[in-house]
Amino acid sequence: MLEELTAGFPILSCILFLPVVGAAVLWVIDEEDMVRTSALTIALVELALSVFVLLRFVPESAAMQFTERVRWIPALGISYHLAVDGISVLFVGLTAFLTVLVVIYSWDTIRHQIKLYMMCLLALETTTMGIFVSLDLILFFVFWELMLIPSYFLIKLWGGGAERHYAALKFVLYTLLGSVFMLVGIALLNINYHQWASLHHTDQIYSFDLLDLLMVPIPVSQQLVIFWLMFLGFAFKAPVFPFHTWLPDALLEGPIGMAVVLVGLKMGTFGFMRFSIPLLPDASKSETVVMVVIVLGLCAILYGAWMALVQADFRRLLAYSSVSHLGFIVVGLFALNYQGLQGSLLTMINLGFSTAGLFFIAGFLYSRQQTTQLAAFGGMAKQMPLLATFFLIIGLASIGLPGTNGFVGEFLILLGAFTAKWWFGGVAVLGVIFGAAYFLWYYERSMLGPLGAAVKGTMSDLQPRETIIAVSLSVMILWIGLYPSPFLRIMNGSVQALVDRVSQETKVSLEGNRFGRGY
Amino acid sequence: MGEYALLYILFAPFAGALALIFVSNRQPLLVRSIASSAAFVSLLASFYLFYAYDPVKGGFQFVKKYEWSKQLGISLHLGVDGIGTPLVLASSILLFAGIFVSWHIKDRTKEFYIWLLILAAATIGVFMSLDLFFLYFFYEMSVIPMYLLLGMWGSHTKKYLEMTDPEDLKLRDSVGFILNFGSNSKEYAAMKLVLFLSAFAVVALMGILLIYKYSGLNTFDILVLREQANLMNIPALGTTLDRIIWVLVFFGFASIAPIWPLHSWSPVGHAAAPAATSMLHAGVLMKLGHFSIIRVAFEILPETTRELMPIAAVLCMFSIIYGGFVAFYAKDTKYVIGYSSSSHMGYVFLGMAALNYISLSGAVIYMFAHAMATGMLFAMAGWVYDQTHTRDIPSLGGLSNKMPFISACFVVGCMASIGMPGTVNFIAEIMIIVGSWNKYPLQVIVAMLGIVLTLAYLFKMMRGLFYGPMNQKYSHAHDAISTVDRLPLLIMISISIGFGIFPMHLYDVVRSGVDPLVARIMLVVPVAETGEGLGMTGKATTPDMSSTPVTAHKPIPYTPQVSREGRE
Amino acid sequence: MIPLSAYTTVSAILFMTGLVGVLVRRNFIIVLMSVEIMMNAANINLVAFSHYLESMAGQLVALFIIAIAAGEAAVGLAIIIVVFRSKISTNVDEMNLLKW
Amino acid sequence: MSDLTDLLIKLIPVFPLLAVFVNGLLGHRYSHDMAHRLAWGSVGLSFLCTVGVFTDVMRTGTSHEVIVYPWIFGGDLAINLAYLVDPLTCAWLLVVTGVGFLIHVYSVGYMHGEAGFTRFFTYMNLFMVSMLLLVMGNNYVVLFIGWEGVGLCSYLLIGYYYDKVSAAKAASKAFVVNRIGDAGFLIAIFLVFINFKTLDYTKVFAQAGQLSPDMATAIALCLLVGAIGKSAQLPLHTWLPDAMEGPTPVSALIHAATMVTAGVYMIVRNHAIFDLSPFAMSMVAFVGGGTALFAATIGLVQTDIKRVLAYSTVSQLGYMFLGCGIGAYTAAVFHVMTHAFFKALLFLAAGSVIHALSGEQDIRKMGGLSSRIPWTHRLFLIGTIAIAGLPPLAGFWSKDEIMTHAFANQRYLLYSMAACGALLTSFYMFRLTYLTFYGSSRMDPHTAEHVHESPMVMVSPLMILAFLSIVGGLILGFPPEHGWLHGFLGPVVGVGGEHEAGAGIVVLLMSSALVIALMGWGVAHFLYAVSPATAEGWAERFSAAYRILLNKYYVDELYDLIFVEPLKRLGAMLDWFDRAVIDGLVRGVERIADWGASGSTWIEKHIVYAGLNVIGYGNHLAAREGRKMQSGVVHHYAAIIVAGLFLLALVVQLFAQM
Amino acid sequence: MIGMFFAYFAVVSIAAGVLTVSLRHPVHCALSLLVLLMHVSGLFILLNAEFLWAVQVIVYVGAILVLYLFVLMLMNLKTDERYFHPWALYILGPAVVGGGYVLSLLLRSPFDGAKGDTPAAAVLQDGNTYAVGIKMFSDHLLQFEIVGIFLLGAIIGAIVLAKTPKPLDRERERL
Repeated sequence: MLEELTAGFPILSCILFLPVVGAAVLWVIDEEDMVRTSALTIALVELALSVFVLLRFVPESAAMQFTERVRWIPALGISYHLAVDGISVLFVGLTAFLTVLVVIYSWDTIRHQIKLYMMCLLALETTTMGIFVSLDLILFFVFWELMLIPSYFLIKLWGGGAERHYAALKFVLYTLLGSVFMLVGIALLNINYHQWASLHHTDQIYSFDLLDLLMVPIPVSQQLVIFWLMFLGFAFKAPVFPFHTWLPDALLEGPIGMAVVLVGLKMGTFGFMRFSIPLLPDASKSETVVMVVIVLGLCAILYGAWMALVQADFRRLLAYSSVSHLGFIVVGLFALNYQGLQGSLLTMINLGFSTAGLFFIAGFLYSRQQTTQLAAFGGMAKQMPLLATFFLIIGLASIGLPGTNGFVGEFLILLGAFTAKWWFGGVAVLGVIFGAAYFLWYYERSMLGPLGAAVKGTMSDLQPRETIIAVSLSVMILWIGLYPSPFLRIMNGSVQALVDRVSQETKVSLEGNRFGRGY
Repeated sequence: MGEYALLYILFAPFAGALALIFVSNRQPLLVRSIASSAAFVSLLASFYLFYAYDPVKGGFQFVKKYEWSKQLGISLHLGVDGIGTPLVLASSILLFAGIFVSWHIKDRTKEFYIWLLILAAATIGVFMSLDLFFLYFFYEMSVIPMYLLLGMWGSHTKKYLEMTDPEDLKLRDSVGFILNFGSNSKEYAAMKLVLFLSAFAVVALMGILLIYKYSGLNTFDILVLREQANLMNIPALGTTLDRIIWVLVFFGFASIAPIWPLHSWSPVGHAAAPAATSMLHAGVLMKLGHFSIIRVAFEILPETTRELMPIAAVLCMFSIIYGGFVAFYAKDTKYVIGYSSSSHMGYVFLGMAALNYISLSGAVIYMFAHAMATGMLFAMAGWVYDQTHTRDIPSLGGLSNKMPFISACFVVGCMASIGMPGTVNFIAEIMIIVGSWNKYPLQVIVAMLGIVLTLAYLFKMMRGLFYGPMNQKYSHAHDAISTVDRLPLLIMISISIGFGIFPMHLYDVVRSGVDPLVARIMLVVPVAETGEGLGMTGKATTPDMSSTPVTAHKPIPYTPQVSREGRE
Repeated sequence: MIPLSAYTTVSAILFMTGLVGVLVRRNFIIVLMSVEIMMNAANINLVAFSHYLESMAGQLVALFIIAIAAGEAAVGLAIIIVVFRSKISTNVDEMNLLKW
Repeated sequence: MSDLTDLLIKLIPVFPLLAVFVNGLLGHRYSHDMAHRLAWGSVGLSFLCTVGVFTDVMRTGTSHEVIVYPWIFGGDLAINLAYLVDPLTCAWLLVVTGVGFLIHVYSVGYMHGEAGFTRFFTYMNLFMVSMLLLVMGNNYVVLFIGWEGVGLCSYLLIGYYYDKVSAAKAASKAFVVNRIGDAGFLIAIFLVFINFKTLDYTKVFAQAGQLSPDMATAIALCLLVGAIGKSAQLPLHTWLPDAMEGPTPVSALIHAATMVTAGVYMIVRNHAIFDLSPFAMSMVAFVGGGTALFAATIGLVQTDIKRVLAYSTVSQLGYMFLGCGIGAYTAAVFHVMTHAFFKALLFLAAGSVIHALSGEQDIRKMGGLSSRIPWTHRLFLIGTIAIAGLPPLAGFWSKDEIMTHAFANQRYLLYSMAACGALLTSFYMFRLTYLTFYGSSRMDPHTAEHVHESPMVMVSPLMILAFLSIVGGLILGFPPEHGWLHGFLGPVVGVGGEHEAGAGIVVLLMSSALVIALMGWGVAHFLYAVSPATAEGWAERFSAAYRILLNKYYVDELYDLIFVEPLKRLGAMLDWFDRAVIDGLVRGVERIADWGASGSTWIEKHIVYAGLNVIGYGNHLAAREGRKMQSGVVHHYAAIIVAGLFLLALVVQLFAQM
Repeated sequence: MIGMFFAYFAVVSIAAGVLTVSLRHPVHCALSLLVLLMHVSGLFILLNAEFLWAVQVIVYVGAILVLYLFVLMLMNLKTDERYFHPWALYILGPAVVGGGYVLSLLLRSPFDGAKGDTPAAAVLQDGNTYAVGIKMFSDHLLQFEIVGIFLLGAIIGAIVLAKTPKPLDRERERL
């Protein structure tokens, strides 16, 4: 019954545009509480739609589902092509979920221009959703770039730090710098398609559509060029190791909500998985690429962890831990085997709960002491047992304790990396140790021990709204940790298709669409 | 109306100007309404033109020809193709917007509008002239009103590039004058602009006259010249005549584009001009250069164009980076926008230099797109200036509280200028990239960095104007509240975003103009001569990879119907 | 028969004299008189050519010149009077308002 | 019956898990009584289930494999949450649930009145769950869940008094050191997966024979690293003594009876792989022997009652490793079980002492307690005798069996290490007993007033444990090498590596062990009961050695110096690197852009503008000078006109001539 | 005979010209100009231009010169101390050289051209005045009219210029 009703219903478009339409509605609302309520309602409806998509999603299938395809700029082969598969569908849910939490979190932590804030947030949701559901590279790029605008304003206008202008600009410039290279890469893909198409006299001589591009063989040398161009785009956004310096700044200076989105939604690595690897399989598996990228990933793991060890500010620590985690993801991705890819994908989702969750924790701490500097804390567990508990749960998830979601992802990544080359895994494992070290070190010094000297007054434990956030995150963490089967089932088909794509020879892809249409 | 659309578009502003002569300045409302209705007629007709232009048929449409001088072979020959149409539309949009932007001008309102209308009408005239004489005629005609507009309604520019002592006129008599940006009075700007442009216009005129003379056809008609003129292989001055003509025409017109290093009139001119003039100036006047090069050099001298266009590809890099850098350093809002314009014109040159369907279409769309984007920015810079009477970025700040609407629009303007997806600029940008990569990868990379740079300085300016602490001196500043004030911005924004999301028709129109041109330019060449060794490094797998779309083996027949219906 | 060159010579000498007058005299009225001399020189020339070339045009032009000379004298003298009223002088050197 | 067994197996971890959730989420809503009843009740139920399973396994001798649900899967990887219950698991299950149950009961008394009572029991139950998963898992990953889970609980429970800095630090240290081992274990798992494409024990061990010796060594060594971390062997032993910051029941349960033996469990479980690599085996043996001796020496001089026990635990774990290393798996398991009894007994008794002394742990401030807390004294003494290895108590049999095997395998070096360790063990345990219970009282008067015997709820578990310590050895492992346990475990661990020693040798070795134990007792008696001054004299005479021992061979300091400090410094360096180099690069690019901008502006100003202005200025100059011709004097104009005319004429003429 | 007359008229007019330029007192100058004009008119006679002679005498001598004299008297000018321009000598030299040069040019030129349609005979037939009139009102009517308008303009201009300005308006002053 429901299926009949919803067949052909453009649900992805609804998901995509609901927030931005909602943002427009917010524009006319004046009363602040009303703004908050409306924003929350919109976010919840969005979440409901996303959950609906997740429920209706056929797992274990590599096919693109909920496809919507409208020709947009036919002459250039640009189309409005939305669809989700096992790789992207989880991000839809995650985005909606995190946005709900951010709205709840921002309920009274954002003290000025709440309306504008909510509008930016919802606009951000639309753009991030767009990144995840677009199958047309230009459409993807559109959202990829548009995402910068709300982000910029969120960091700039609601950031807490003194350097927030710099951080906002740095973030935007950095990302833009990468993405212009990516744009060139996209253009090259299109040119390649065009050449192929004009030789084969297809009716569509230009295309930016992922599925179209997948059918077209690309010479390996060309693939390498495109790969590095796109790599820059994704690596800057991710951020992969040497390109990470915007991250601590943006996270430290920006508002918590923005930080949650930035670290929670791994758009850069998603880009690798969605576009780079399937489109450029030969480049992706070439020796140099794998070595360079994985070594960067390994550097990121150790470097991020070491950096996190010495940070006195929790948000900086999280930023570097995020770098470290991204290292894991990258290593997993370019291990290019089933476990690696699946683990990376799962880890991307996981970080949406764990690292983002830790940012919420940081936010809770921040709203109590107006800082996340270690010096301002100590022995908090006594005053805030609830917060300390959730801190621990989420933190342990972030360091990959078995039973939490972090473990499943990390385990798969390490397994994949180890399978690819033993020392990939061997080095990456060290990150596990350091992960525990920096997290516990910070936890020990902020939460445990006697009450810190600089702690001002008595701090209240978690408020109801905060508890909702913490509990929902913890539930997700434990769910994925203990029973990840639904999630893995969703991924399996697509990951398998991706692995096939990467492992097959170029010749096979010439014949067309094993990956493409059946996808 | 139909076939006379061009005449309506062209002469409505002239008629408005004429009517204004008979109106007293004591009735400003009447003045404004006459001006705006004239512009409105033009705007409506332009929209009609734009949508009535049949891209399938292509070629020059709405052609009207009136004999002017039989002996000299001059006729008022009007007509638009796919390249002129969008530019005509852009001009009339900017004119219409500009009239509302300058709604609050109190000083000699009538005269202002007269000149503004003439300026715009002359610009439009260039876009629709099919006769070299009238092309040049309108070209000059569009330059001259700038002098008055700048000299009378302009504003002195201060604090540009750490300039010193603007009031000390004694400097004018000393050598210090050379390095003195204190000579940044509006008169200086006006004089510089007009002299510079006129001087280079004369250069172009020389080219035009050489064409006229050596074609031996006793006609200025472009359509005739492009079919029959044979200017190749006439030796002159140690080279061939066609090259000389091409260089004269190119640099003569490129000065208004402005190509580096012939740009120095432009920022200072933008800065001194009143907002509406800056809009028209940067929005469409600069495109006269590209347009005229396309019309004259591309149409009449295709082979030479193919041979010499790399010059533009080299210079455009400098334009992009250099303009961007200077914009980054400038402290005056209009200088920033002005330099950004001259930087962005480099993209158009890049698109033109690559000489293929996509990139040239991209260049034309970029002209249209840039008109909207920069028009918005200048309009808003003008608004800020009107409110605060300064354009010095360091002394401004925090205005977003006072003018939320303007600051919001400013964001859109910046985004459009950067080529943020969703605006028509993006479409143009990607087309230029796609088109130019094979031929000029380095330039494309530079252009991409230029985008980053653009974002940097525009955001810097945005921050300087609208965020941060506010100077209490400007607490009286207010937002654009009335419809009249908001209308122009909304028009430009909606056009920019509207075409950004639905660029199909624009694209079709432009393609229909570009395709025959590129075919003309490129098809005369044996395939081996171009593109070889550039771009792809493809190996044995697919040998045909080595050829680029630029050197397509056969012209790809342009059939918009096919792409419109598409597959599925 | 007096050759044409005789008339032209006379005319030239007169013209030069008038020219020198214009250039060297400081009194505006005398400058104007010198102009008259130059005009007469021209007239001689015209009439002489008219005679020798058997064309009436020369005489006609001479006639017009006389008319114009009348006008010139009238306006010139009027100007002198105006200037004299304000400057109490007819010295040309002092009338340099147009300087630079 | 089998179905019922499967159900019981599934239920074993469920009860504590339920208790965790109920206590964890709702614990603050009801009374402590309710909470502890839930806690020990659930463990009790688990124990009952275990007994049920055990009887079935014992009866049929089969192993059960129960899949609960698929956990991690995809591609060629399929990991189920599944249990494998075979005799080995049963043995451990009995110890874990049995001893765990007793300790839970004991804790009710011990923890009475503590803040966070509910939390304590939640953690304890969580520990039970993890430990059960650890021993029941049918594959490496489930083992790993439990492995890390017990680590987590250990962390939580060590840090139970989290407002104590030392506790918090000890907790973190325990976790991090464990993680180092875990990393090794993870690598081992990966290696197993790469080689067998599966992680299920049964499948892995079935194919183990195909493994190349090198790979087997690699896997075994990695596993050993994991085991070393968890079982606090050299060189990762440092966390265990520090772990004594936790409440005493925790020390008893986790850091003596169960968790720390997980390493042994893992090695025994993977004996199929270890057996393939003699090198790894001897590594295990030497690590064990070394640790046994090493920890024992440290135990000689420690003054904290729990620390002595902790080092003794480390030392005893060394015996177990030694047993494993020489292939005496059954003996190792045997020792694990007996050790669980007597060490739990000792810890709990020590806890009782501490309880009686209101938290005093320093044995130098005890003495003469035998009369004040007689039950505790008796029970502690039983434990001491058991560990010291006096027959017929449990410790004797198991330890002797290991030593016998070492001897029988001609591993005399190992044997002598074990023997020395045994001597030392006997000595320091009796030393502890003497210092605590005999002699004159050295207590604070204030403390002394409050000394009291513990309540029944604490003492009764002790009694059960004491009973087990006395008879456990006889029940399980008598006669040596042919006891019930050997028969029970035989199918699992096989008999590989066990050498039949001649009866005579066995008797000889037994008597020598007895002699060693008695020697230790004798020396302790001499030093602490007969002539206490001698002990102090020796301490002074060998002050350097004494100090080294007291400071645990400075291992912690060494690690600080070698690892922690450089790591911190490296972190600081990297932080500098990040700020100066990487961010510096970014800023450098900004700087370059800035230079570019100012440079371009300079060019704009000085070349482009100025160039144009030069033209303008030239014009200006020409005009400025040229205007002087405009003197306003008519004459001048006239003269110029004339001159011009002449020139014109000249030009015309010249042209005419040409 | 005619040569004599020519010589007389030529020499006297040149002499009168020189005097006009060089005499100190303006009235004297005017008088010598009178002489000059009279003798130039004599030259016209020699050239068969009677009408022009009459016009010269009537208009020039009778009207223009009198106008000069009126003005001179109106101003009551005194003789200037330095009536020559300070650059006089610098100008004279080149003027003499230039004049000589022009003369040499004139003397070397043949001055021959197409003959017009009014030979002396035709003129003498109906008289010079008739010939002038016919010519003026047929072929050169437009020029004639232009000159007429020009004269009118000159007269109006002269009147406007020479008009005594009104004293400043009091009302405007008060403002």
